Amino acid sequence: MNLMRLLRGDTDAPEWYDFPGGVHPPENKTQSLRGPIAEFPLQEEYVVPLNQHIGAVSVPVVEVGESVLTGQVIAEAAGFISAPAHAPTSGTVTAIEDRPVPHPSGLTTGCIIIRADGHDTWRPRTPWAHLQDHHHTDLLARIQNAGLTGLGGASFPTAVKLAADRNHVDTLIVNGTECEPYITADHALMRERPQQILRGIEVAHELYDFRRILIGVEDNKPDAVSALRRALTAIPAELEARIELRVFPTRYPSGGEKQLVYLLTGQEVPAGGLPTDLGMLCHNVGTLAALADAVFDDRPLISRITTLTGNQLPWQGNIEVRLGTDIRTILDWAGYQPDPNRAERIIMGGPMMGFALDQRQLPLVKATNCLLVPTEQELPTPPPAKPCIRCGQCEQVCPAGLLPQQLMWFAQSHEWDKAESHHLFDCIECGACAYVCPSHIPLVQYYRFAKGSIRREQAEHRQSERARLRFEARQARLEREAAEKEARRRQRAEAARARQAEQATTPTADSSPADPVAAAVARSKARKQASQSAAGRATATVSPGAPELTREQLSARLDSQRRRLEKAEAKLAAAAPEHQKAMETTVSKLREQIHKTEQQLADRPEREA
Amino acid sequence: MIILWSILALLFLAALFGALLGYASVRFKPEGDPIIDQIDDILPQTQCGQCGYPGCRPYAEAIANGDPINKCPPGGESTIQELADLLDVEPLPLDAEHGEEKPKQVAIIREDECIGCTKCIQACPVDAILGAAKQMHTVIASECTGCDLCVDPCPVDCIDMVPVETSIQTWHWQAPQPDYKLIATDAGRSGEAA
Amino acid sequence: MTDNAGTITRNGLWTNNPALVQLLGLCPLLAVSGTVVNALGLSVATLAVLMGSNLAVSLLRHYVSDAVRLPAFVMIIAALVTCAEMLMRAFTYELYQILGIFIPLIVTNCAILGRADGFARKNPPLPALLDGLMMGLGFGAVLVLLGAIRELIGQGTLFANMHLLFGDVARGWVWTPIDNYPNFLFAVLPPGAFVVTGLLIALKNAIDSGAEARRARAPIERGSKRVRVTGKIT
Amino acid sequence: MLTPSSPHAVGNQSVQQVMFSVWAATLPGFAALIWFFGWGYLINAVLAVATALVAEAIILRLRRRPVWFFLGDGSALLTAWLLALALPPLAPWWIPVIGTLAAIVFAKHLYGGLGNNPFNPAMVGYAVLLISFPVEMTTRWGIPAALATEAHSLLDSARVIFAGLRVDPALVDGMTMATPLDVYKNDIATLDAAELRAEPLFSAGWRVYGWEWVSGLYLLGGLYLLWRRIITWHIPVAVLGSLTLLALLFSWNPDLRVPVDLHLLGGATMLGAFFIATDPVSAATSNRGKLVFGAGIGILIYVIRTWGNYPDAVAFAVLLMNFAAPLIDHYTRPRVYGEGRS
Repeated sequence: MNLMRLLRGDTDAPEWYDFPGGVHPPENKTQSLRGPIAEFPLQEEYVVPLNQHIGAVSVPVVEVGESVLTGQVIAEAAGFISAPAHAPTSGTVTAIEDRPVPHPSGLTTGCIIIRADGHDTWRPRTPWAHLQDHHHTDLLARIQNAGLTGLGGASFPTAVKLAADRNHVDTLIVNGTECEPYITADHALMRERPQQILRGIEVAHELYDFRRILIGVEDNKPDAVSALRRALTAIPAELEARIELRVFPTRYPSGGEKQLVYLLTGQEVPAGGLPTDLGMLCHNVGTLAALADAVFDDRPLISRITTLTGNQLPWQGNIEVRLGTDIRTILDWAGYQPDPNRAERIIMGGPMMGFALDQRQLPLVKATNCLLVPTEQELPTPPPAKPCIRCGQCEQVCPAGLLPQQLMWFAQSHEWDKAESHHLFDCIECGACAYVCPSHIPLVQYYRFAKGSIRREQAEHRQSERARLRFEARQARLEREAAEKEARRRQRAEAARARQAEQATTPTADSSPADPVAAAVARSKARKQASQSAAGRATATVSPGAPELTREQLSARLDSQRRRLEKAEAKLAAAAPEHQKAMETTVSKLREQIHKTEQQLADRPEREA
Repeated sequence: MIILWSILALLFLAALFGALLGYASVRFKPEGDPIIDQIDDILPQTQCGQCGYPGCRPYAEAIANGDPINKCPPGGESTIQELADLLDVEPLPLDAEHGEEKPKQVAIIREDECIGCTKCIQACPVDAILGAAKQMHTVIASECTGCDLCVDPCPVDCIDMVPVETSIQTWHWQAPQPDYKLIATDAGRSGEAA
Repeated sequence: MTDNAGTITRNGLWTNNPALVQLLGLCPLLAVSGTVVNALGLSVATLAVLMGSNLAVSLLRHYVSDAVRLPAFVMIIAALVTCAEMLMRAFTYELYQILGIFIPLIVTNCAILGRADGFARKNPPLPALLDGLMMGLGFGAVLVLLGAIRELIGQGTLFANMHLLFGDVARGWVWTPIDNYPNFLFAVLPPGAFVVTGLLIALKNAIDSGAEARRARAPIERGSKRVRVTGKIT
Repeated sequence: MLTPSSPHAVGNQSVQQVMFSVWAATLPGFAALIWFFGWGYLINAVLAVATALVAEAIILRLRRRPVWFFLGDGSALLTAWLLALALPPLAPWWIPVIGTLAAIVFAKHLYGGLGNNPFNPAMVGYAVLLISFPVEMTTRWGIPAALATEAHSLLDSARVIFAGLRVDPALVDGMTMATPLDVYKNDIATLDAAELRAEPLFSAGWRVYGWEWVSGLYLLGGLYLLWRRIITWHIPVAVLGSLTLLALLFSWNPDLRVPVDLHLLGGATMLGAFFIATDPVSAATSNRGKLVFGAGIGILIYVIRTWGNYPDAVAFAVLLMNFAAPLIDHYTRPRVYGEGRS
């Protein structure tokens, strides 16, 4: 395409750049676009999971039994990369407990359960009319408190993205691509509420003063494009001048953040980097609309637009639904009848990147952009995988320029180093490779497995490194302590010897100096005494604790040891049979210690006499 | 005459190569033994002593001196594999006499039963137990290597080893099972033929 | 370190067979195993050299310093190979001509140097001699087997040209199972040698793993070798 | 495993489909072979395919793999089929059998089965046959129907193949070489180009001797595979391109060297370029790698044909480049998105 442009002599910056790879799965979007976005009715119970975003799990700030109002914060962000959660409606907190949540693991996590009172009473709100009236820090705090996360599916906390250094960011990329088949939540939003998206752009622009704002939409959404164009005429000219609406051919995964950046600007996000490294911010249209809600109306993220689709559902379309609504009731509302003849398959997200839910009774979360319930005809179960025939189709379609089959071999043989050197972590898990694989190998699962294993191994290695340091530090400490003890002992022995020598020499000096025999006898006696006392002290130091104890100290110790023995014996008598053995050893050890102390006490008078 | 020349030639060659060997042994003397550090880096540093050596580093030294690489139950198969790759030897199955590979564990003190004897503190190789004499002790779970050395010394048996449970945060995808292994004709006949 | 005779025998012939397990000396193994007679000729030469070198190395083991042991061993082996070469030239001249360069190349047969350095250097003469014998027999057995298979598949005969080694009495030993056999050159060429060797190794591994599976395992006391790392617990 | 990983949608290609499409694409060329060179090709193909399926089933059973699951993927069938296309049509029956066994048992399953063989199994089978039975592989060629004194029937061919009858000298009639390529290469030593060209084999024109037809129909089948996106253009273009280039470079004197048209149409070039070299398992993977791989094959074909001993060179060229494929893959890794842009 770009070559054609070059041949025509068209040297202007192109409308869009061609990224490598990609696939064209059947779009299946029309069935959910027949009607307008429907409001989903209020329910009796809402389950709000505490980890609806990437980052630290938020911390509940309500207690069981507490009444909450719609939009009230019920869990606060825990750390920088985190987001608060809000009550989707007014009611009472009935429990804070682990519940299953939509996650490929099928595991449970902490959730706040709210029984609705049916009134949907809002907490007091303070709408803002003009952004200019408020300071940026207030604006950021308002965004932070609104619990916004990226609504495109990845759920990265929006406030964190919007905290990027404003001096380095000059471009806003608005992602209206929605390249994944079946999903039409963003499409419906752009079609029905384009002004809301533009108001969200206005908020971001207020923070960053963008040089240019690029809205990217695939060419399969002409009605959304015309709605956006109409809405663009109604905004201030200053802002409108910076906005470019770009339409490009439909191809999966043009909506991937990195692919979209390249599509619109021809620049590549550095490996392992973020669009901000290129001075760009990338936001989904849904996120921007929610941003406008949060800032102007003081309405935190308590609902979202979700697509209900798949031919197993009699009613297909988009609904605006409160977060925490039970997915089962949503599906029942859409008239879902499970097919008794085959395994149930409900996919959260689209057919390319979504995951199958293992049950229906799960809360709808911030990331739920679509609930897809396909029939066997429209999305057949993949046939059993065959061995890879190295056909290279996966490589042709990989939008990241990776070698998917090589990565698969490495994952299979657990060669993590090689997988990493083949840029495993640049894989965006779009699934294009697995889509075209003639052997139907679950390639993406291999990458996820490899990534998870590598991350776990890295964490384990960090931990073992810490354990090694702690072990070495402890060994060093023990050695030091032993050395110090030894030094002290030697010092004392030295001192004692000096004292003895003094005692021995003093009488010699006093007695008649002329008698050599007496002097010799005295010297030998002194030597003997000195060695004897040194030996005595040495034996004393063998027993742990204090080596140089006076009689008083020894008897005090004896008393305390006897008291402990009494207690221990009493405990032994009362102990449960399974603890008896341990107590017995304790008692016998105490007895031994007492015996030792008694002996020492018995030794002491002789030497001190 | 031929014999003489042959002997002379051989002697000359011997002298020449002898000198070369002597020079090489001085010039290229290996310094230290970094292989021990590399082995130590692979070992899981639980310091549990199950290998029969007091700590991971002594075992690393023993491996460098030719000890089998299959004596580390906490490291398990993956450590054996890594060691085999590093040392270019055949990976052996784990020697069961040294224990068996278990999922990662962490020690937990049942705190109301603790009598504050400090014995577990002395036993812990990585100082992961906090407490003082006659005070209740507790395990710093993030530092515990799961070596279970603290379990035996406890006079009142109040320490449990519990497997670390997978949470949503630590969970990750497992490798796909090749489908042809799931097909009925294979049932009960796992593995490759030799 | 000294093993008993049974272990040495088992090692040489099966468990640690130089050709099938250690994969040593593959060059002559693959190159001259086209017919039984070639294989047998080289086996005998290798066996003799191996025994001689093991004995010599073992006798000299206290006098050769560690730094120069390899040059010294090579020297010993080279001397012995030269002797073997001369003997073959004297008594089996035709075979000597057929085997050609592979007789002198016995010097570089890693199996010989390997046994000298790995066994004879650390053991008294008698076990070393036995080790040489058994390793040589193990190597030779594989070589002859390989030769037989390749001769049979490649040219459809067995024990052809045995007179080269055994004199005229052996002229009639040749056995031709199929008349007009179209020569299967692949087996005669080196790739065939690789394939047949591979199959022999596979066969040995299959037999071993079968035996392993049948053997009842001794009960193991789990964790019995643990030591205390820390603290004398009083 | 609780739930299968994404993606939940799968494309419409399968291994089976790929294999059968390749097989189908060879059919026009195969039909031409039978039309021009007799029923021996059909008998070869049946023998090879039957051997391949039986051998595959037995090996799968020994390896404890599900037999029908793998037998149904068509890979063994395709291997045997491609081998049969390359064999002389009147070779004794055990030639296709041994070749197929070598291909399936040694080249495929001993390396781990489908997808794990570093070498193209059909070409391994062919190479084993060529170096093991040079006589049978070079003198049992059929004779173009136009030259035969009497049309040889299916029964005649079967009698030659199974009963081990010597090929009727009347049938052979001085035409014992495989392809016009070899005739040209051998006879150019004694004749000059004009004389050679005047011989009936070269001068009789289209439709008579058939070799242009066979190559042309293989080309057609290859284009079908390209259109179906089962192969990419890189390998065939590189093979044909490099071969053409070399042939042009060296063919300024037709009295010394085989001219370009014979290189392209007179041997197994088309079969090799579209059906053999493009075997994904043993070829290079990346697009750039495929170009290098194909160019290497083209160059080797020319080199072996011109300066080597063998009449045709596709099998050896492909096998030699199979050796190099992992290396080529290593050095032609595509640039990863964002790499070197930090």
